[in-house]
Amino acid sequence: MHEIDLLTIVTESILKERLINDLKIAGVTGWTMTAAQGEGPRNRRVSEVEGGNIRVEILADPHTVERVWTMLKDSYFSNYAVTAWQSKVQVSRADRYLGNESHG
Amino acid sequence: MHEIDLLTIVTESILKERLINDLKIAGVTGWTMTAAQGEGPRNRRVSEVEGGNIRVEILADPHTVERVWTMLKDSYFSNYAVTAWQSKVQVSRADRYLGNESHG
Amino acid sequence: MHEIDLLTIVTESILKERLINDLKIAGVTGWTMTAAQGEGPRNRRVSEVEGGNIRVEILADPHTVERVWTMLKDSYFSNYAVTAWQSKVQVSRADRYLGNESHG
Amino acid sequence: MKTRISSLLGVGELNSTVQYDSNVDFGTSLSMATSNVLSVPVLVFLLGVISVRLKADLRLPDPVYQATAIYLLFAIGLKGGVALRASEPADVLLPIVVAIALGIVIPILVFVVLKWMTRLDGIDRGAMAAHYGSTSLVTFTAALVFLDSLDVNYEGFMPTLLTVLEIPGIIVGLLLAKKYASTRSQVEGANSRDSNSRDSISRDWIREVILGKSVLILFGGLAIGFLTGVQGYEQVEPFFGGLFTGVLALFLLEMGVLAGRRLSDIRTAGVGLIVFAVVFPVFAGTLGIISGYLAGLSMGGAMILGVLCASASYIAAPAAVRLALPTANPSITLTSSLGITFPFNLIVGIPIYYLVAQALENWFL
Amino acid sequence: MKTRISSLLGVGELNSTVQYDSNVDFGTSLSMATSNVLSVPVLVFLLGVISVRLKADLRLPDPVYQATAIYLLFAIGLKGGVALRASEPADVLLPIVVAIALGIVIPILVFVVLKWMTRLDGIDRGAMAAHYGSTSLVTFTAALVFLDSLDVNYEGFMPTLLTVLEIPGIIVGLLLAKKYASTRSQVEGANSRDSNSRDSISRDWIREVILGKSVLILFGGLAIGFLTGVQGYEQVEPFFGGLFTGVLALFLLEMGVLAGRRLSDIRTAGVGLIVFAVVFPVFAGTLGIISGYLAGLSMGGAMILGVLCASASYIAAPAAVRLALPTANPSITLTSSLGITFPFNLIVGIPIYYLVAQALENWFL
Amino acid sequence: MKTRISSLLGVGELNSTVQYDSNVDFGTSLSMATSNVLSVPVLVFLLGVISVRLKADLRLPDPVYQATAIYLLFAIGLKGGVALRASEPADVLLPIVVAIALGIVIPILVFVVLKWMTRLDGIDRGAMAAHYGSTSLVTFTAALVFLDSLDVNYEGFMPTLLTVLEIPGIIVGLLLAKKYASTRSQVEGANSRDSNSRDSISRDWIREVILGKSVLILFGGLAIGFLTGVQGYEQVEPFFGGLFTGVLALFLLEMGVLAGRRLSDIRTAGVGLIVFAVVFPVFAGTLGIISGYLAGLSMGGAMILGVLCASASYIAAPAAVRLALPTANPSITLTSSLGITFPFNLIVGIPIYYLVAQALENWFL
Ligand SMILES: Nc1ncnc2c1ncn2[C@@H]1O[C@H](COP(=O)(O)O)[C@@H](O)[C@H]1O
Ligand SMILES: Nc1ncnc2c1ncn2[C@@H]1O[C@H](COP(=O)(O)O)[C@@H](O)[C@H]1O
Ligand SMILES: Nc1ncnc2c1ncn2[C@@H]1O[C@H](COP(=O)(O)O)[C@@H](O)[C@H]1O
Ligand code: NA
Ligand code: NA
Ligand code: NA
Repeated sequence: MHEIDLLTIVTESILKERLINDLKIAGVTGWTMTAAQGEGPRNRRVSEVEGGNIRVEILADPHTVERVWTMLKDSYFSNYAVTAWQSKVQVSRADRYLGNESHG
Repeated sequence: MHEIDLLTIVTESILKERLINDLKIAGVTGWTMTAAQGEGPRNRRVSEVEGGNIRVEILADPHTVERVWTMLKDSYFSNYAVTAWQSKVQVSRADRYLGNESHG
Repeated sequence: MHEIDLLTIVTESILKERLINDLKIAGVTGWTMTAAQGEGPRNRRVSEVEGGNIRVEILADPHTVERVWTMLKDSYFSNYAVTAWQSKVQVSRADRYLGNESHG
Repeated sequence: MKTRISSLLGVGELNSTVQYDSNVDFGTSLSMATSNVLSVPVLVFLLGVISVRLKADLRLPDPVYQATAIYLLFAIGLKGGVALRASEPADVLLPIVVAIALGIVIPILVFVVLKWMTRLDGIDRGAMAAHYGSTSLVTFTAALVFLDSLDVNYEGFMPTLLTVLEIPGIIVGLLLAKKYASTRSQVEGANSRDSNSRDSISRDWIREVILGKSVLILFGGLAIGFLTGVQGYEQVEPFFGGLFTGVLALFLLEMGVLAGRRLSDIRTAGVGLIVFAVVFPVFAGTLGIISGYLAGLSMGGAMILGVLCASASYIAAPAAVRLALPTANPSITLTSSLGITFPFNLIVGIPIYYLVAQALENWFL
Repeated sequence: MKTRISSLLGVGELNSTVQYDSNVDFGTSLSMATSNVLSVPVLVFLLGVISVRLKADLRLPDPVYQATAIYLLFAIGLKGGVALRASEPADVLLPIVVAIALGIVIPILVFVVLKWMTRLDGIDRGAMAAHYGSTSLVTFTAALVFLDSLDVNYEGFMPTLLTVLEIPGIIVGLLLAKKYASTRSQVEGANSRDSNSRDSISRDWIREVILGKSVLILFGGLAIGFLTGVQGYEQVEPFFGGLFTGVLALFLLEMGVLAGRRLSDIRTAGVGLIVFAVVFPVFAGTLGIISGYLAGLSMGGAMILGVLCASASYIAAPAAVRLALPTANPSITLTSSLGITFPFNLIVGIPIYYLVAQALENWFL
Repeated sequence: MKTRISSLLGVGELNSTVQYDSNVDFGTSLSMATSNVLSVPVLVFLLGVISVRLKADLRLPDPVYQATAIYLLFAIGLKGGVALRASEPADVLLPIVVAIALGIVIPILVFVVLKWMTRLDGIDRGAMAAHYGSTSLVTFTAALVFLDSLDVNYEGFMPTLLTVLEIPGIIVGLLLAKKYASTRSQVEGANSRDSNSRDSISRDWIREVILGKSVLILFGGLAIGFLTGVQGYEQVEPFFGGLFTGVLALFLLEMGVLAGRRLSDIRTAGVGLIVFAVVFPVFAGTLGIISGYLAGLSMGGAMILGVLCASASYIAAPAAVRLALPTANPSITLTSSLGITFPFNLIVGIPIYYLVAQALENWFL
């Protein structure tokens, strides 16, 4: 078993394609998405008309997760409804989830 | 990055409105919900007719999470199908998720 | 509050019945499932025609989780799209989630 | 004025004058029973049950199931509203009063009868009373389809009675349980299992019962049908009328799965409960039929009122009971209402109530 | 050639020759207005609004709502394509050119008018322009249902104009906001709140607007209808034609809930915005009707073009604006378009545009 | 007895006696082919494919897609059952026997032919055999719609043959792969990639194949149709009959997206596989047509049997193969069956099989 970062992002479903794209640019090699609803302190959204939130989980190495946080801060936090959190988890076959380090 | 509590509650979907309400009373400022199915040791439910389970995630400070646990123990555990767990996660912009401390 | 293992498994939805069955054989006493989509490094799947991924969460004692990992390695990893991770979480009423130790 | 809802469902023949001979012999009756079992909706229900036995539950995806329920509730309400508008107020008033009376009497009967037929405590008996005091939309519509296939007339405002009967039974059942709980906790102190229920019983339940989504859709459909009338209904008839029986069939696939899952629980239910779940509907159905005749309904209408009394709720009541009486055991009420009474009514009950209505017809009409 | 889409919707009567007297008196006009409000789709919309007030939101399950939107878009496109093929190219060309011109002029008017009616900045005014420059499918179809119920003819190719008007307004609105943002950031430097929007505005938005799913389905339906013609359409008519009004009614339940949720925001919207959301549609609608007459449309066709101009988008535009103008405040645009303009048009706007079209008819036809 | 399923689909004309001249010239044939491509379902399929190219996948929401599949399977089964009951047992028996024989022979042919056309190993060839030995519901129904649009008669019990052909091909394909795997692992020892598959092959697959949900719904529909007969069917005809082609069109939107996504994989598929996916269907289709004539089917019936043989499964077979042969590569089988054979059959195959059936008609009838 290996330790790896698990990052969870909750955001407006309208951003789905854009987010997946940005994650790949940041070096993420995989993601898991579920449909979600939610309320938060901001609640300024159009998603209600468009189908709620998405909840995306990403297993990745700390460097890639770092890049994702930077990307979120630069392009998402100020304008869109986003909540994200991170923790350490154990996986086997950790190499499956390691980002393309050429991004570092 | 700041450490904060992540509490996950799985319960009968029929309780959706009541739970959200009780969470707000406990000082929770936001939540994320997904539709779920499940089985557990009790399995005494009506939700099958009503659309399964809900899975609610709450980011909050330890005091608020404490109040939610108390609320769950008082009003949910004995009568309804509920599973809940808690862990520490890292967030940025932690102030977004801090409960109204007037409840403490 | 007691510490317990939380194991999350993401796999092809077509395996739903088989996985639940195998989990029970491994001594799991409960599970929570949500519908998911995803991409990963392998992406060799039929599930697109069958409705995407499932995401299963299991609270269990370390021995049971160990057995589930073994089961995943033996029967799932080589042939199916599977991602799984594990972490420690806090629960109350931990006895609800303790596996049948006769499996050990 | 007596209209046939099928004339709203069908394309033309609004002034259908079909004649039927109500004094049919036993052979004909049997063939009616057979034709009920061999209707597409009933057979689809059985397919759902069988699929559970084969471990390949043929459930509809959840959102589709919910949308189907919305469709059925709204369509029934809509047609009822259109027919209500076409009815004389004088014809409707007495049946409504009678229906409300039945909605109060039946749950009380359930509460009392279960006391000497089973060992259930007052909470569970109140929960049962709420289920059997309310009604089953699907049983009701299956009965309409049955009468339509026999070309038997009934009053078009029957969905109004369905709406009227939906709520009082639930409220009376919950009140009975609440009274029992407060009495017992006075005697035994606050440590009984009812302390919680007493607490929560005063919270959401009135809202949940009266403003439950299913009641709102049914009632909304009724009001809309009443306001829009036949002319407005015509525009949406292909959707809400023409498709109705087919959508009902799809819905019954899911109902079959849900009922099939309850079947295995029947063994654990106890003989008393099983007997109750079969005998009480026949009794309440007969009571409804007689009351219907006394209220001036036609044979078809009296039979439908009987079906309403005989059927037990498995959508509105379980939700309300779960919130208001959390200590009640849902597997008792659902096994009984969904696992036994519902299939019983759908398959053999409907023809039985029809025969009873025929048998009693000469006494009243 | 003038065909009635209702003849495609209905069963027979393809060569309907219904005559109507367009010089109806005021009493008749009023009864038309009443009959609009009392139509099933409008009443269902109100039921949705009321359900929000009662805190029992009658929403459709999300996947069903989305499928319903796909159905409506495709069905409208399909019927428009079939009718387009049956039309003379010469009859269609001028209306299309006029529609494009309206799609450019209206958002500019919105942008300017809002400057002196409200305190909104250029970003939010551009977002508003994109919404009001585009159109509302549901308002459009409700107007068709209204005309059909009055047996008023209109050109069958109206859905073509809907498709044509869908996109340009959004693009013009976004361009106006972009121009404003770049001007201001030159003046104020890059630290303004627009720096991000300027960045992202050049990314997905053209793709999102032109290849948005709703546009693609509408346009795809149009092309398929054109290619397959009446003969191919007949095979799918029971589904895409017969059910149309009923499905529209179901969709309006959800629209009612969404609009109802916006109602509470109206108080915070400011008087200027509220007045705009009611007055501008009447103005743009009249502009559309006059343009329609000038383009040679019939009274029914001119009225529908007016409805297209009067209505504001709440599906395609919000999505495009959210991606292209992230700093625009969606609650302003949605409160206005979905909370005020949409119900206004649906309930009183449609009869008003009809009366306007009638009043102006003698000047043009 | 030969009935047209379209007469069940349509409203009246149960005893349709439409005459067609089967010796049509080439020009007419070409126009038939065009009319197939220009039908709404086929055009919607192409819209789905195009939407993938434009990166705006027009998928239906997943639960709606699944419900649509349930509807199509059940409706086909239901109509087949109704027609089966109206048929002489003597007329049905031989076609059923022939269909079972084809269900065994075709997968064996696939397994052998692929050995010299491609480099696929026995596991993947077994998987392909399971797909091509089974059938495609959508191709089948598109062929029915095609014949109906030409007013060509066919035996009403054709859905029975679809049901019969669904399963044997999958079982034979899996057995072939299993035999290959066990032979090879004896030779090479247990370390081959097949050791797992050998293990799991004995677990769920028989259940999964025979009691798969799609088979259960199809078979359930057939049984229900048989039991309820024309009289029971009439009650649900507007839903399961009238809407059928329209729902099929919606379903094909999704199929188009799924097929479109596979298109990019075709390049990697290898020439042998591509050629197989186009040529084998024509071969198997011709085999099916000849067998159909020998079994005494009409021209329309023989053509449909040909379509059944030519089409490859992409719902039941992939699920069964995934569970029973986990080491088989799904992208090979799906690219071939869904990405090549399905569009080929839908667009050019169906007219080809019709022409072949016409050409061979004089030899047999
Ligand atoms: N404290 C919280 N706990 C869990 N999820 C949250 C919390 N706050 C916000 N969210 C989620 O993040 C989304 C966006 O929040 P906001 O930006 O405040 O609208 C919400 O719709 C919720 O799904
Ligand atoms: N061990 C477990 N792991 C994950 N989820 C569980 C577990 N036990 C119960 N659950 C979830 O909690 C719900 C309620 O459990 P119960 O109260 O036992 O019916 C179940 O439906 C599951 O969704
Ligand atoms: N790095 C990752 N983070 C989160 N989920 C992943 C990751 N990689 C794969 N997955 C999930 O695991 C499933 C199977 O992955 P794969 O076996 O690579 O097709 C994917 O469909 C995703 O849902
Ligand atoms: Na009752
Ligand atoms: Na407009
Ligand atoms: Na085949």
